Amino acid sequence: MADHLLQVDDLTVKFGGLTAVNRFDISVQRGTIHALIGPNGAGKSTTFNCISRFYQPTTGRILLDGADVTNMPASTMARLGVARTFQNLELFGELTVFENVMIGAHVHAGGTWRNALSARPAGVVEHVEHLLERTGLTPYRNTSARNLDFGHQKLLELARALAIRPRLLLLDEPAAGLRNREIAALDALLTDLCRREGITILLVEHVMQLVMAISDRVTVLNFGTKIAEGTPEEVRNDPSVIEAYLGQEMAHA
Amino acid sequence: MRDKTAAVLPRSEADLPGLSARSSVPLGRVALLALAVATLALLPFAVTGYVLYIANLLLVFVVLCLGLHLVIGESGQFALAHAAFYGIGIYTSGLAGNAFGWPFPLSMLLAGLVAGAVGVVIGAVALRMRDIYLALATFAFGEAMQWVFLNWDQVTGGPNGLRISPARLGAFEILSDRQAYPVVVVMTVLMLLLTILISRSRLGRSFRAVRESEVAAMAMGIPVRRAKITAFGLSAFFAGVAGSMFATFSTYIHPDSLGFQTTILVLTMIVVGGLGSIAGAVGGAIVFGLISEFLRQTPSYQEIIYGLILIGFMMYAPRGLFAFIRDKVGGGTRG
Amino acid sequence: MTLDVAFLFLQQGIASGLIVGSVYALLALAIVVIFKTSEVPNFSQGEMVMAAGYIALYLLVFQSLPLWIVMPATILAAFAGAALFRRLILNQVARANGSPVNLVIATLGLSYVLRGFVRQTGFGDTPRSFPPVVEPESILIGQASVTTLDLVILATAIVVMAAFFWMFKYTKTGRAMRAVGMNPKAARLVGVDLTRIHMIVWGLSGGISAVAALLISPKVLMTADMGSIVTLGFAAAIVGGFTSLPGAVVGGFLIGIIENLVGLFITSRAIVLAPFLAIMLVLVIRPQGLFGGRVEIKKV
Amino acid sequence: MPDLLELTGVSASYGRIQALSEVSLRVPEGRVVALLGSNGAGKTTTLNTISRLVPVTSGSIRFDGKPIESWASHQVVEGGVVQVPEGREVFQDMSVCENLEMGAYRRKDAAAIRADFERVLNYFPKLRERLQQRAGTLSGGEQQMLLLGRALMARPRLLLLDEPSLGLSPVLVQQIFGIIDRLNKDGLTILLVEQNAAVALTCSSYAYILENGEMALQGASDQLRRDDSVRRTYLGH
Amino acid sequence: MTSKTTQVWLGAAVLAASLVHASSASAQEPGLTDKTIKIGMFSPLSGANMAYGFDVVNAAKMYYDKVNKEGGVHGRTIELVVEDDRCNANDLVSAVKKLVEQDQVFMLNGGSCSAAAVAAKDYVVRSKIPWVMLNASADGALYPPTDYIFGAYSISQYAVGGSVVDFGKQHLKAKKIGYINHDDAYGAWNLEAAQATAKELGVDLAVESINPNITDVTAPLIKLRAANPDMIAITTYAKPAALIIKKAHELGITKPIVLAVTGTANVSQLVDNVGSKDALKNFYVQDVLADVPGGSKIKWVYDMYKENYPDLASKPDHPQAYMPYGIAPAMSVVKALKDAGPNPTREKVAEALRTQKFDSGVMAGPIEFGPNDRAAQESTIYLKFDGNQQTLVPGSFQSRWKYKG
Repeated sequence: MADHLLQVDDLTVKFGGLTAVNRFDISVQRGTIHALIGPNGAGKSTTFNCISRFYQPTTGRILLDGADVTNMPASTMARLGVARTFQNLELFGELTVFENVMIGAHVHAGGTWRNALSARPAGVVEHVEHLLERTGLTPYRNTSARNLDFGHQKLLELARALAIRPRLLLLDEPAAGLRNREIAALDALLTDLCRREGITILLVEHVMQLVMAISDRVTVLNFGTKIAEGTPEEVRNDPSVIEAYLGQEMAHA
Repeated sequence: MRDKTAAVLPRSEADLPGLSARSSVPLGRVALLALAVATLALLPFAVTGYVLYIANLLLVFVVLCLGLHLVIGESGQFALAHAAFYGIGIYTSGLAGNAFGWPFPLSMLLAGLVAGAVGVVIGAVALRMRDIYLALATFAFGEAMQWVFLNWDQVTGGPNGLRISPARLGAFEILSDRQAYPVVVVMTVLMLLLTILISRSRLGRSFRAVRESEVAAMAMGIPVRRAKITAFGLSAFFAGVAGSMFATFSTYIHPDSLGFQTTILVLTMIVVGGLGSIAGAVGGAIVFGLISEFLRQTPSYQEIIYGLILIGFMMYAPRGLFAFIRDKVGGGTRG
Repeated sequence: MTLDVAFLFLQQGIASGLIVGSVYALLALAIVVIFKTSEVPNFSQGEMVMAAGYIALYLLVFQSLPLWIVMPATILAAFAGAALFRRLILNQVARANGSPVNLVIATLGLSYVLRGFVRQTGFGDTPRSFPPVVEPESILIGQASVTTLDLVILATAIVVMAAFFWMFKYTKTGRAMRAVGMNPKAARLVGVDLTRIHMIVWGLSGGISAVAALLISPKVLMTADMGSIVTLGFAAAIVGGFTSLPGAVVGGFLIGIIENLVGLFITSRAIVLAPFLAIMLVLVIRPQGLFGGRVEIKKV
Repeated sequence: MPDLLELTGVSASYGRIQALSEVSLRVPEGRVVALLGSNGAGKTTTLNTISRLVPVTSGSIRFDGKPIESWASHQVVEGGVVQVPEGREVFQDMSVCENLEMGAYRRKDAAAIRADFERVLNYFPKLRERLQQRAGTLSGGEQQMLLLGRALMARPRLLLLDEPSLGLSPVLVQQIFGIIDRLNKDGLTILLVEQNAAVALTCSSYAYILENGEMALQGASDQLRRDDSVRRTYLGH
Repeated sequence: MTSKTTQVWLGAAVLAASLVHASSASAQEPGLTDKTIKIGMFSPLSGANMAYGFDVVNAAKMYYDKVNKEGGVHGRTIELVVEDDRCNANDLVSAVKKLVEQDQVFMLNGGSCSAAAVAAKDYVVRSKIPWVMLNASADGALYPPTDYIFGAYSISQYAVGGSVVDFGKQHLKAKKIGYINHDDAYGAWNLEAAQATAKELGVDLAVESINPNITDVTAPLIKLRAANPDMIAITTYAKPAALIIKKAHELGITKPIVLAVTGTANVSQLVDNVGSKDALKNFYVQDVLADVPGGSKIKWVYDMYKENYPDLASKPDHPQAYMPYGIAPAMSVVKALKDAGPNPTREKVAEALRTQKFDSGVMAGPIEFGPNDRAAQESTIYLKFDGNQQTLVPGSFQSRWKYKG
């Protein structure tokens, strides 16, 4: 139990009459990279948004390190060490790259007025600079986020999430729209974050090249239901998975 | 509103004079700042009390604009009750002086705090709404407050207006615009510094984060609702202080000048100056205030000219005066 | 207050409220139709009413044209003026920077220009009115006293609203307007010319403003500042939900009745306050207004 | 066979972000051409440049030999290029019937419209049952059918289909693609954007694969179906 | 860097300028030369309230012109500096300050908006500048009396409200009066006097206060009808007044209606706006001019206007209704300057004003100030008006309100 940083029990989400997620379970082990995959519209993002507390599940329970967070407001999750990125990029567009990451570091500036009013709280700036360095964004430090190219915007979201110093990093399609070269870099970065810094990562992803390369464990959703779970190798060869992705015909090609 | 206001806002930090994160501060900017300081310092020696009255009024509007900038420019909340908080500030400090003979620094603080407190309460209710509904709710509150000013005779003097006794500090009494000017300037500079401080701080960043993307702000651990209410309250605090500044050199207040027109005037100033930048708020107040005063000399056409200026700005300089000048003069040197 | 008096007040309040309310409803309709299709609260709506009123006054009183020419001419002029403003001015503003606040300030600019212009003509000082369509004769409905003119106003407003709803529901252009309001992208994909629709919407809003002007000027008298009456239209629109056309109509009648009841049962001083209290109350209790649409969850 | 649609070196951008660079593709008359790629690759943007919702920064778009890159969106529809957008872009608060009528917005031939109305209802009998229902209350599959029907009401020569299988169950996907097949057989040219590679490659004759706004791969569909790189794109093999 | 030298240069210039400035100011009375005397005027010349001031200023101007043509005052021609005060407190104060400090006028003759004019009170008193108002009643600036501020040349609002009640009691024998006023400063002042007068005369008042922008007057009138008064007094502006008279007729109220001077701006337009002469069967208007507008006693004013402003006179609505009100204040200024002698000072002029008394021939009563009284004109006359004819009601009627300082 204790080695599961995140545990989701019996999660069901209904929008109106539509059941987007149906009695879904997942356990994410501490210090691993866990991927949640599935075809478009399978309910991955809905699940993801429940875990990051942006949607309220209809029923079910979400445990973080054993503590029930099912009813926590989304803004508290950051303080509990849960960081997330967004599928369709939610950057602070008009703000500079530096400011974007600084906002990520907010939870660490403490709650005092002095800290609130201080432009450069001690220690935080160094950490931010470090993250910029690490994601290769230092040259764009003073550029507005919306003026970055897509790949850099993705990296910026990641850097911003890392500024929270998360225990659990929730990534919503981090590789979508990236070039191969960029995906390789992301691969290295995520592996490094998990293996060297022990950050647990749960990612929703379509780019299988990345999923298969870095995940310790993969859970497959289709039509709101879990259809498979296992190592990348197991999942890749699971007929129901192949069918879900390529369709019946190609599965047998 | 489908188009987010955010999309019109210029880069904020780099726009503050002298605040650019780059180490080399442009010389032109230093010169401009020096010129501004020199003008403010030397003005009383050069001009008549009339000009100082205008200067005082403009500076009050600068502080009003800074306040509205905090809530609209920084945190992207369309609040339209600024005149009401301004009025609360004027009446509070006026009454503190009239009835209790408080020294003016104290009544200024009180004015800001009372306005800020009302702002927090109203904000807590109004900020459940967004966009047009927030704008309309605050508009309605502003109108209701003007009615209160007009009908709460015992406190505000109602339609007779309120005579404000001279601001005092010990034996010293402010009896002219010349005497009030240093106080007004110091307060303006203080409020400007406070704005810059807020804007550069964690607090300001959280405002802008909320403005740019509420969901991302939430994901970053920013309590969005509290941030909005704080911005709203601060904005009201600024308006209250602006009101108390007005009370140092003005001897009279009437509810007529505390209506929606005033709110719209302040909004126009920050939009014309350039929404989202402190320089825009300050510049908009001064430029637009001066335009308004100059227009007084051309009575018959002034409404038409005023309207045409607004339309012209929105058609050809939509990002405000400063962005316009920068584009025309700078020739797109920014990357 | 005795029960008799209270009952009389109630009847009169509702009767008078329905009559002025019908005009507020028209104004609210003019505001909402623009807001629905372009999300701009038109701050020059009041001045559009005012300008239309003065066009009618000029034609009727100073050019001595007959009413049957003046009415369509006024409505047409208002239609054309509003449509042109949208096409020539707002299009450029939207192109330069489509932010709503910029559009709003441009409409504010128009309101100053129109007011200044009317004052410039010299007509704007004395409150004026032009001859009413029918001689006002008093009639009692129950114990409530109304006039024939009141009934004509109410009837005309209802007919105009019905025509408007019919157009919105059953004509091709009306349907295109609704489509633009619901989903501008989908509307473009089926071939709706947004520029043209926006022009027509503004034109219609101008036309309704003209009708409102023709109806109310015998009742509230014209000055260059009569545009402030549109505040009540705004209040009606907000109470109704700001994006709902039926809401605007119901809101208009409600505001009219509330105004009168507050005046009768509380104090005349609070008449002007009543609409704002109604706005605040509605927004606090039901932020999207009585008929406003669902608040959508932002997709992340 | 002549090309009904031809894109040559089309680039487009959102603000400063380049969304498409130098995209070229051809859709021969009477064929179904598929445009594939992962999320964010620029497929929808490509359709939107053709529908003139997104401005083209360089390159040319020719429809039936005529350059259309400077047309307005309503002119493109009138010209016969109609897009079926991704997602649920129906007119939510209109009835199904009104939605269909909106499809014929640019047409004036009342009799032909009525005939097409019948034709569409024959394609989608489900819609006939729900003619007076509010479109927003339809299920996902029904909305997708409504979108198709609405587009058909414009009497298109070229249909731009954006992810018609999105979020639909396999049965529904099959149904939709069955209809697409029928439409094509009835002579309609289709440019199909899909993530579901298998179905897309089954029903198309030729396919393009976009990656990061650039054309990465193209070829006859049955060839691509056997291509390992396609498999890799979708399964990471 | 050049900006530094620029600053030094600027600083020096500024200092020099201020010195020159200071020396010229202390030489003699400001605004006064051997040949000229400078007077500052201000009034709303634009915007919503220009009807209250634009032509009033023009009237005063033409009177000053006439004086100048006749040789001026003690050989000095009167020079005018005119500012727009937009009828708004902040702008009015900035106009006054500009006139006094920038233009260095000798004295002030301005103000058409009462609430706004009060804003300049303290400044004028502190600066010890004689200020003769135009048509502002501005009782808030007149009470408590000061040494420098003189106003209510058309009439004091206190007199307006009080005299209406007096008229109701004396002439119409009313025991209960329905009284409609505004919820603004005007309304507050006239109501105070009306209540004082009613109390003294033993009359009941049923009061309805309305906003000047009211669009539907049904509610207040229904309430008044329910109170069953013997007459209705209206002290509102022209627009609400017309609405009320019309609505009263529609509601079948046949009791006498008395309209105070605030609403009588344009009686022929009033008839148009009310729409039916039947509504005016039992209708009286209060007036403060010596004659009906355009009547023989004040015809010269209208003739003079046509002669001086032919372009304006050809526009609709001109001269504006309040135009003649500009004459009496100008007369008062000229008379005070004459009385102050060939070497006038501000103090001497203020002195002269404090005891001034003359008959303008334009206003209903004499212009008269006293030891505790800075309101020039307190007389009203009443005319019965049937829509065509105005018939003078004999006698004059007074407010019983007295300032208790």
